[in-house]
Amino acid sequence: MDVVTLIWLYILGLVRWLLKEAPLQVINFVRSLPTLIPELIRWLWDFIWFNFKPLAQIIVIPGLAFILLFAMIVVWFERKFLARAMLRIGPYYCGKRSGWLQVIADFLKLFFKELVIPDDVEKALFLASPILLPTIPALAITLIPFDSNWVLFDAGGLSLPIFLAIAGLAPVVPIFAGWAANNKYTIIGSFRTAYLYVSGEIPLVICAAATALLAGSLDLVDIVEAQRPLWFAVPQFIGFLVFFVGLILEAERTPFDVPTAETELVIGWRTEFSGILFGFTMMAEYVVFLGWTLLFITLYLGGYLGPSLFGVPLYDHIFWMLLKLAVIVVIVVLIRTVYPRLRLDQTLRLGWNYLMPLALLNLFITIILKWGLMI
Amino acid sequence: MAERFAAPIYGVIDYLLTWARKFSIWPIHFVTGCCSPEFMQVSGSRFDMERLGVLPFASVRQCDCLMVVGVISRKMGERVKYLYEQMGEPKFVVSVGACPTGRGPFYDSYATVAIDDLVPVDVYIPGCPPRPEAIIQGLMLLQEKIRKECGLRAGKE
Amino acid sequence: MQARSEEELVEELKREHSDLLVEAVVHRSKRVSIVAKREKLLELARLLRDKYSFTHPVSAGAIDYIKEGKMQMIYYLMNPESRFMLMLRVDLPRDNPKMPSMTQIWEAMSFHEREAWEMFGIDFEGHPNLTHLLLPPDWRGGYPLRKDFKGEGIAP
Amino acid sequence: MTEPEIKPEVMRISWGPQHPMSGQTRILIDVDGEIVRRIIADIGFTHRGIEKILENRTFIQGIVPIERMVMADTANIALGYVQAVEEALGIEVPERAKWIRSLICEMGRINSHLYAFGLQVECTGYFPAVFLWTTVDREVLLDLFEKLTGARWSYSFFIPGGVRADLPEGFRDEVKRAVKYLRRRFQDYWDAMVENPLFEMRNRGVGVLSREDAIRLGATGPVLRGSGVDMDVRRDEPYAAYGDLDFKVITEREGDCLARLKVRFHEIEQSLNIMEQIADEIPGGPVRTKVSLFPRSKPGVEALSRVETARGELGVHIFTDGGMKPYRVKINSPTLRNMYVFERLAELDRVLVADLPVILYSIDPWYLDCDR
Repeated sequence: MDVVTLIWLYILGLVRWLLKEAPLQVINFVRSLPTLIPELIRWLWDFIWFNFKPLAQIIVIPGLAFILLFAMIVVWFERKFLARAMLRIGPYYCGKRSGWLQVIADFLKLFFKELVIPDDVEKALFLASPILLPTIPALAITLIPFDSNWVLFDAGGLSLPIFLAIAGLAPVVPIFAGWAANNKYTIIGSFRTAYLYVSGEIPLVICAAATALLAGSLDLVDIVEAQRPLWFAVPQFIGFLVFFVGLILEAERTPFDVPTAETELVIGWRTEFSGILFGFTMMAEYVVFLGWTLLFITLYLGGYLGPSLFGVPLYDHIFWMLLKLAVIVVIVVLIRTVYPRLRLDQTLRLGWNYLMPLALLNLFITIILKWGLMI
Repeated sequence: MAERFAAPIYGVIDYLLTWARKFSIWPIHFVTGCCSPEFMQVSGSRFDMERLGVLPFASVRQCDCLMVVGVISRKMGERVKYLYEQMGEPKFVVSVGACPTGRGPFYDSYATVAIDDLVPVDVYIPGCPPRPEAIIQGLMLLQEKIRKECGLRAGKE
Repeated sequence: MQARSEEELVEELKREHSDLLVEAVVHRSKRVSIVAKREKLLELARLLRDKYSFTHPVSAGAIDYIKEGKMQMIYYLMNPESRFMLMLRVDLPRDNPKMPSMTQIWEAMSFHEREAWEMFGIDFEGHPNLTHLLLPPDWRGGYPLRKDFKGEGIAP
Repeated sequence: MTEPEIKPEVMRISWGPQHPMSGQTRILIDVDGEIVRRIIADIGFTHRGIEKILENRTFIQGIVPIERMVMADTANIALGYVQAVEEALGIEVPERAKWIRSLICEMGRINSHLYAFGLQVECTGYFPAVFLWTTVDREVLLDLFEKLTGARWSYSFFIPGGVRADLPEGFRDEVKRAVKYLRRRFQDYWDAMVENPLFEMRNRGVGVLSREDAIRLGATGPVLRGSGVDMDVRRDEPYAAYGDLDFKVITEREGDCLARLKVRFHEIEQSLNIMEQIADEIPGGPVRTKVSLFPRSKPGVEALSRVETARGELGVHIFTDGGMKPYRVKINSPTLRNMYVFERLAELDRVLVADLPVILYSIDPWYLDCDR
């Protein structure tokens, strides 16, 4: 057969299908539409939600946007607040007479500034450590429950120890950074960081263990849920105080900002970083602070739980978490205006002589309390 | 052709860049001479240079403004030069007071140098010591200079 | 012990230690000036510190008398009880100014002697660390406070 | 200065001249861990050769360069020079001028002490509040200076033969108002500093200088009085109007940084009292005697004037040769003496790296005064 005949046959078959089969198909499709559309919408919604929720968690909360915004707002607030304590105005002309764009201006300027990399530095470490610095505490923040089903990283019921493990890794980076910069001030600063973390972190871990013991779980969501009748700040008051001091110590905030003491060690292990690398180290300070504060809220102040009135809980929401965060930030900044910096030996003495025994005492009290509850 | 399309983009970047640099001048904690108390008054309450985003900073690496406050002796002159070389671009120099500008009351001393022999200067502030208003004015002149001259395309037109 | 007054000190020094001094006068109240013999300087200084308890060193400086061809090193000393200023002076030849360092007696004269060394070229024997104090370490311009200093610093 | 050799077990750190807390000097410290084994002060970064410059100025021109020695305390420094010139040239000063001199000197002392403890507080990292409060309160004094003399800091107000101008209308009331305001503020400072437990922890028992060492090492001013030595030129050898004024010499026995701070605090109280007394009791009369603009000296005269500045005893020793210019001016600067004490402190007491700025600013160094 030649090609023309074949084409004709094909066209004839098509016409016959169109006349006999197609109407039926169309009618069937139209008949099934009312059931199909909701199905489709639901499927689309599931698709979006399934992908969107982690995406939102990564980007919005507790992700990048949250951390950056937190650092920005805290820096701005701190500068304004300190200026008020000094009877000054603080940043003013940058951004409509309030200075709220000041941090952005600083960041942009640092971003476009020349990166001075001295000759004697260990280049790879020198460049890597400022980037690692905010990353590690940011990883730890992913474990914090912002709502009962708003946890970015589900650690399978072990989120507290994993948080402590990741956050405990953070101090290693300043040590490397200080060593890599090959400067006497940075090396003293990084050694001070090491001392400080060791003396501060152990009481923190013991306090955290006590709360886990009280809640009967190592999962942060369970710990929060266990606080539904009463925030752990009340039964573990000693632990609450110890953790608060330790939190300031870990975040290197003012009474304990020994490693970056400006009047002694230029700015400690940050001395040699220039341009955006310095911007990262500056951000890291606030990320560490954010991480420990969030853990503090989760462990002692009921996390995302609203205050419950006579056993009737108010609406649980991320909002409560942010509110508690704001209160603690204000308190910590206030402490900065009121107290001078302690010396290294005094800080270590505080860590080992006071925080450590108090944390242990707290643990024993918790054990007794738990034992009493079980009986 | 490419120039025509690129021009607005450059304009935006230029604007952002100069704006950021203008409002974020970080001078070093470095005093060479005796105008330092007046400089301290400027950072104090009545004059408050932080309003302009001027934040004295500790280490050379992060700073972008060398405020030469007061007389420069020969021994200090080397340090001024050294510090200027350590700073990252863009960097500015402000000469505060009569002494760095023209050796001031110590014009015939064997031990002083003028700043022009050491580093390029952006703004000179005269006075012995300059009044705080003068220092603020000098900083504002520096901002103006940054706005005009420190963009991406500065010097290319 | 009642601290000696200015006149008592001068009288006593003249009476008992006249071999150590060239001259001892009271300029006005609270100002006593002693010119010591150069070779007996250490002995006199030790005496002043131990016996007359001039334990509080104040300062030291030199002066260049170019016409007389001499230099004078002046040590300003004080007694914490009597509280008048004692100026212990030594005349030095201008072409070879050399004298024992007083840091053996008053440790705190170290800075002042270093200053005199770099400003006048006076050589202090026995000074532990005779290096530049105020001038840059690579200073080659001569001795600035000598009267024949011909660098900058001479009014036009 | 050439650097002395380093022992193998220590690390040598160079502080300054670019360092947030070093000021205009360089300090080499040998640290063993956190412990400072040795301090070497490398001063001279602000050396301007004032002594040489003064030889090339007439007696009255010399006021300008010498005032630049201590900017915060120009009155006392200028007074030292002017008194020496007066003694050398035999110029009498009217009584009222002396009282005005004392008034301005006391105001300068408060100004300078404010500076001193502002910095000492900043060293402890207590930057925010107190350090910038001092700038606020200094403005009160600066306004008074400006009203009286026309300049905020370096006012060249004292001239041989008196002062340049009489007190303006209503100045005495303003002084009293300022005294009242400052009294109230100093109570705040006391609460914020000495009563603050953390601040006390940083300062008590730090940089202890015993009485014997203070005398032996030639300390002066609040450092000496902080160690319990009762020496003050204002009382021992009254100049200006101090003979007629009623004030106490403050001493503390401890000899640590807190004691020096307390000495400054109480001295400010005394200064405020003196200011009040002067505002109440100042006698009338002329404020200057007529002195030629280019006074000529007698040959071979020497005059040593001693003045208690905020940092300690300043001596200006003028030698004349009969010309219109001094033959030689020897300045015994207080900070140079205290810097030597600072250098030795690492051997006398255990000093940690963190204590170093506190100790340095507790002796209240003014390097321009030290280097001249």
